[in-house]
Amino acid sequence: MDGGLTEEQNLLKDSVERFIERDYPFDTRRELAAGEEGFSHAVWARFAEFGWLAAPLPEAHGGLGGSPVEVAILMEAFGRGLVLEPYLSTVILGGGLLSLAGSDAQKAALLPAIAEGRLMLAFAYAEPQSRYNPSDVETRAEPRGDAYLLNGRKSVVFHAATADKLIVSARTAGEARDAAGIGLFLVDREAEGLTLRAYPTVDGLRAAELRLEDVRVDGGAAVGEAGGALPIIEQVLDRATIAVCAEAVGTMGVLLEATRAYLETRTQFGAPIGSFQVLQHRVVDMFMAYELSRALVYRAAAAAEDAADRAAAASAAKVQVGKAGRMIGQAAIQLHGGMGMTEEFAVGHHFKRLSMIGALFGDTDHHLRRFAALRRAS
Amino acid sequence: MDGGLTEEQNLLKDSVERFIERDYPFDTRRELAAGEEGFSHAVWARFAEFGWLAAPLPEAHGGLGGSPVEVAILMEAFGRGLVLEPYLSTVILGGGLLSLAGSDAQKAALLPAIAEGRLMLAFAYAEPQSRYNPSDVETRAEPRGDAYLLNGRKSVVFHAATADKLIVSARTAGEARDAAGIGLFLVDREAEGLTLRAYPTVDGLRAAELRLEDVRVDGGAAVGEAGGALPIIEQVLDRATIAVCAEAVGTMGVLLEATRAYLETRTQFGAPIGSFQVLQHRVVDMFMAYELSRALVYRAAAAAEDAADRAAAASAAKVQVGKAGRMIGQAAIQLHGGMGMTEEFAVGHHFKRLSMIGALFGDTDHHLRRFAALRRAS
Amino acid sequence: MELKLSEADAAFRHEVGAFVESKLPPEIRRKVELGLRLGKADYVTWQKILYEKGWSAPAWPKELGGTGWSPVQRYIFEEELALGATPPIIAFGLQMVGPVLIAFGSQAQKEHYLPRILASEDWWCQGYSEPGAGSDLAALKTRALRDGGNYIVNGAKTWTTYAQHADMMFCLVRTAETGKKQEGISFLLIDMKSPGVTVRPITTIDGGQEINEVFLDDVRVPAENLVGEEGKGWTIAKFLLGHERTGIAAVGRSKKQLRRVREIAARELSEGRPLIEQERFREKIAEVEVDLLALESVVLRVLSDEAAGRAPGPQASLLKIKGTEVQQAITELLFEAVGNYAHPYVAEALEAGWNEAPIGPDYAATIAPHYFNWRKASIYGGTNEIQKNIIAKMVLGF
Amino acid sequence: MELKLSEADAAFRHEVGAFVESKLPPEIRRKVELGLRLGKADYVTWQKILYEKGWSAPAWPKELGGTGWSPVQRYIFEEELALGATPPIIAFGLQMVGPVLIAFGSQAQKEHYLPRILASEDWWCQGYSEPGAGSDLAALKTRALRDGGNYIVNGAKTWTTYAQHADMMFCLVRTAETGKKQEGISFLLIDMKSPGVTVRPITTIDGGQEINEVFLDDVRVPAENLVGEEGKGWTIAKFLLGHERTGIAAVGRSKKQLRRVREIAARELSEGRPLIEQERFREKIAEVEVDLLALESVVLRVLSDEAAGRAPGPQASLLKIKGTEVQQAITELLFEAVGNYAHPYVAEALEAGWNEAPIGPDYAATIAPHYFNWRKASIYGGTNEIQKNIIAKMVLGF
Repeated sequence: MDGGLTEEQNLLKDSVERFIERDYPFDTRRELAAGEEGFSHAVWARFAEFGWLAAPLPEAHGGLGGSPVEVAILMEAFGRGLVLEPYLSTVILGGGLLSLAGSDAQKAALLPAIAEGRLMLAFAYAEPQSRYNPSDVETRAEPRGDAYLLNGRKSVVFHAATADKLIVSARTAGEARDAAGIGLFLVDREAEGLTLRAYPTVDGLRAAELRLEDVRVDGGAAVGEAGGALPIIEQVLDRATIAVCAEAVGTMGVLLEATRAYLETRTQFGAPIGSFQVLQHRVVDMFMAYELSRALVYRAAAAAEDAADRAAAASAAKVQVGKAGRMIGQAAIQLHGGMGMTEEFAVGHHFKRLSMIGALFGDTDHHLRRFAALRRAS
Repeated sequence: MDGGLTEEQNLLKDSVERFIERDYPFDTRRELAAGEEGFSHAVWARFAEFGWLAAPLPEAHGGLGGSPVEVAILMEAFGRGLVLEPYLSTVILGGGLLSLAGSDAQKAALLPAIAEGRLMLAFAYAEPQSRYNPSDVETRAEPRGDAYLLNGRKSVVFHAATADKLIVSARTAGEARDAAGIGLFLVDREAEGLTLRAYPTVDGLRAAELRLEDVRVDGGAAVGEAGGALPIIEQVLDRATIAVCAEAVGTMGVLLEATRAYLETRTQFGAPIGSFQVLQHRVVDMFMAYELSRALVYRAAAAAEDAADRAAAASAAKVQVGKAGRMIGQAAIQLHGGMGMTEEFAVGHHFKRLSMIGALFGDTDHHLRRFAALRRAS
Repeated sequence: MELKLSEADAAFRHEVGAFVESKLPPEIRRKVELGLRLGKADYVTWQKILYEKGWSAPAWPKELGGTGWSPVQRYIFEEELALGATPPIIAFGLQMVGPVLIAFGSQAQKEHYLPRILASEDWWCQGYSEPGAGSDLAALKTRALRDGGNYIVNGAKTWTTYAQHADMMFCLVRTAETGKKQEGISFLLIDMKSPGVTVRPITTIDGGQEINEVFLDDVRVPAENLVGEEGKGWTIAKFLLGHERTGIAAVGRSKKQLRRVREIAARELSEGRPLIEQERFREKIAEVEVDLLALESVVLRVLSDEAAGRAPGPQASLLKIKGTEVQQAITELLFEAVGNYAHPYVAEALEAGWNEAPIGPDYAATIAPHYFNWRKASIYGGTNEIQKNIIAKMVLGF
Repeated sequence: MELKLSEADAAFRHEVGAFVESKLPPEIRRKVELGLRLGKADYVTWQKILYEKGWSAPAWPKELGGTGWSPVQRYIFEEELALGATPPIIAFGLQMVGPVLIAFGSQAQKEHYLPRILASEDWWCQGYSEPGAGSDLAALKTRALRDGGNYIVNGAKTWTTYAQHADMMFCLVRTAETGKKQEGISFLLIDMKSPGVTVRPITTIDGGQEINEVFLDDVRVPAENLVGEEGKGWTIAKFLLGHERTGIAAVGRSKKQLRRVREIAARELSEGRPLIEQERFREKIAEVEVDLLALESVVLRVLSDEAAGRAPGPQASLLKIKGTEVQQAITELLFEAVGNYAHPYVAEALEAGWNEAPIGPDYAATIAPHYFNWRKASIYGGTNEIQKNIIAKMVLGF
């Protein structure tokens, strides 16, 4: 029931915050976002060096065995810096799936490579019709002897074009939205029959649409038991949800501080606009939403390893962050006046990232419905 | 498409507002509310004298043939005065049902009596399980030759104990929530087998629980075709909904003015509290909600005679007034500080009435659901 | 997301729960469950039961009658009391004047008052607000003039909760007219039986009489009833504002009330089915539950800081604002849940000992009055607007 | 709740609708339907089509090119244009500087500019805001010094919408440094081709370039370009603020956008069924529809007062605030409706003439940028906070 961090966690927090503060300035980030791949391999190498890529991976395979709280600490700082590198896709999603469901051979081969920064992954679970339901899978994996043939489409796969391998969810049995019958398959990005259409996202990241036409993978490419992957997918998406909530907390913190500072310096009608009570109270509302979000997200992270609590914790955090994020983002823009709307200031980019996190892994309504359903079942 | 009032309507508005202002002061109202019957027969006689009881009734039967706009004008003023007299029960509900569905004999016998102030009615449609669905009727009317035997319970029947006659909805066929099979029956308040348990309501009105045990009414007591009453009931409830929305507009207006005035006179921290920008903007929010509500309610009143628009108009008005009423009522109490919470000031009573109108004929969620369903069907 | 407790804390929770279960008189429990009005005896009975057990003032120093529990244990204790439908602890003695005397009182004051407070022998009330000075405390006008061994007190207090039950009042009075307004204020203990004290109950819009005006006309108060020095009243008041900051969020009470919403919504029908099965209503409950989880998370953070000896941040205002917002949102859910049966108002039905059958379901009678009454929560103890001013100034530096 | 129209008005609505249907170029319609970026030619083409019909400035006096329509007809006209997916009228010429010249211009100014405005021969922009003086117009610093037959103008304007397209700018400049700040302001017409005028487009977070900085360095402006007298700029600006107050609510455009929400929600799937069948989403649309109905009701009230010759109340600020709240709520609904396909951003896809297949459904590409971009609506033209200050002062007398 401890709401605070351990000493080690505080050290991690200090180091990642220092890195973001010193080595990940906004202008660099803008240049990276505009570049070919949309992020920096040099930065990625430093993440590996610091052990951040290893943080949540199992100790048996080159990881540090950190908990979701360590991940939250990293993601919060990444949110402050609007980090572009594919930590979520590679470490949290890809690494998470492999850690939970991978065979010993897969773990041994792939997890150390992730930890060392030699392997990037992307997770292709969404489809054009699926919205936020990971069981709404129409992509099919048909057994062909010892191998599988994959056919279907996958949507908005983050960091697919720079991934070495993709993990693709596909049905070995059943119909869309059946809980059973979903499998996970490792697919080489260069695999024959796989077409990527890559594009930037509105918040400066990269994603791609995938088309799979008779993509052949051998039996060793299946991650976990074919047909039984949904619980694994849900568990990893819940962790990822909490992780992006922590990222959102970081970006909310930046918006809160920037807005407070702007109100002190900007004058209008002969006074700093921070002297207007209405604007002060608006910042107070931002502050409260931020504090409540931060406390709940870290609590959710602490609960994320608990099977009984995980789903409700993730959905509660996402509801809170969804509402707080919208309010804080919109207020930050409003209180910055025109300045917040311009491309050259960081505030607008934080607003955009916060908005997109709102839609990621299910929006507020989706998670409110899910939370209510879980509470009803409990 | 005219948003304004006719000259005649303006005259009506002036006269009823003048009456409320001069002859219906808050202290008198408090005494009436605490008295035996909970309102004044003398005031009722004056309503008759002014023609207000005749206003919406058909000209063929002693009425003035006024539209829902005239009713809205009266109800808005009644809202300003927190009028206790049973205008809604007798004229809008009772008179409305008889005007729409009554036989010629019933109309000839009863409508002039309403207009002249000689007859009071109450409408018993809700039941313990029915919430806001008027087709959720379990009370049964069994034919016995030319007569009916009524059995069942009716809930929260406003002004039942002072009504001369009750109009009771009861099933001649079908099951609860079937649209068909509902009839309306005139029942004498003194009828054998009818038990009333009367009580005050939290906003100072009177209501009663009804128990009907083998209450015998003759065939002439049926209002309209037995079994086909639901459309009539819905039509009258929609009119009544718009009428109480107009009443709410009146009471919101009082709260807005009182709060504005209080902020000017009350000083704290050495200044009138109206000098604090946050409180000013709160009153601006009240003002906007009030203006939007008033415009929409009068528009809904103008649309209430149109079969295609009536239901959507009533539900839209109720949603708007439900939300605005809650906001304005709560803000008025908050901005009055402790003063608004005390029994001896009018503000708290307006707040209570506004709150109860929120629950009357269906709350905001109910009408939002209904409006959405109507929009979908259209 | 239940609280994760250590084994020892889980055992402690069980112990408190079992104690409440076995010792709380059923009639009092029923009143609390139904939201009926509690009489003075109901509060005092329960507080004396806690006193017998040694649990009446957990936060006091152990040597003065406290329990020596950790902050987390105190939190568990409060939650179990709330979930067990016990009457709320009347804060004025045990949680307000008690800690003030411990921090600022003379030896004689401590020896005389603290044991009586611990045992709930005196009922205390708080004389802060005045007509014309609600949240603006520094503007208070009640004067205390020194006259030999006494102060002669003249003025009026208002919004004084349960003054009609009170034996004693702790009071802010003006002892000097010069200098900064705040510096002329002193903290005085007044015996409510003193000649010149008149209590006039104020009826509120829910029909209840919890608050009062207290008139003070030439009331003679012995000078030894001054707490601390003359002019230190403001300091003491500020000390109290920062004290027991997590209790103000009332998380346990809100959890209990949310359970009540669920229970009522399971019994109320809508379209022939339990209201709780209606998607929108269920989601509205869920929204408040998420808010409450977030609020509790801040409370746990503060407790954790406290336990670790770290100075907690200035969170009291946040907890007050969000706590009352959650409480008020719950009163709205209850109001919506009962549908038409929000209307009836039988004054006697709100009092204990009324034996007639209820109008509608038994849980309905108190719902609308409670909604009305609880609007006070965002007004008293410094309005939520004032709390936002405090955050703007203290936290954000405006 | 459709508008109830007289037979004549219904026929008029039909006439306008048919005109739009037949005359609006399909390519422009498609761009508007999909929310793609419109080029200068798109706006001008459509405005010239209206000009040919004599409908380019309905609110102008008939003898100067207006239509003589009633306020209700003007409302119907605007609604039909919105529902027909026409490009918005660029207000700066036809609805802003035009009426200003009609009210305050010299005979020569009227004769020269009004026909050109009517025919959309010049594109106008508005030089009000400055770096450091956003909503606080009176603080503006751009100076115009009289030098013989010219003013020499120095300063900078910002947030200048479509300055990059503009032939002319109407501009508030400071002609005197003494006296009340407002009294030193004049209203000047500046040819954008004058030496010393530099336009720098500002890229906004949606990736668009609608707004600009305009630098004015020793720009020589003929003295006959002064509108009214020196020092009357503030009066003219206030005249404009109160002008055409109902258009600001943009009810027709919001109706059109709400239809779009419904269309998209009918095509998007959730759990295998159209999103529009999901109760909560349908109710959220309904909530905005009710808000829009209420807003429209206020607009109709104002129009009715205007038609009856009654002075309308000071409703412009209310219409601005509520109008933008509704517009922004719709951008949120659109954002939510497209789910995962809110993410992709292909800059070229927002421009007309992009021929590749869309990422996801064709309606999705512009949704998130539009949501971001439309946050401006509560900022420009006086922030919504400033509008509330105006209501507090003008209507409530604070």
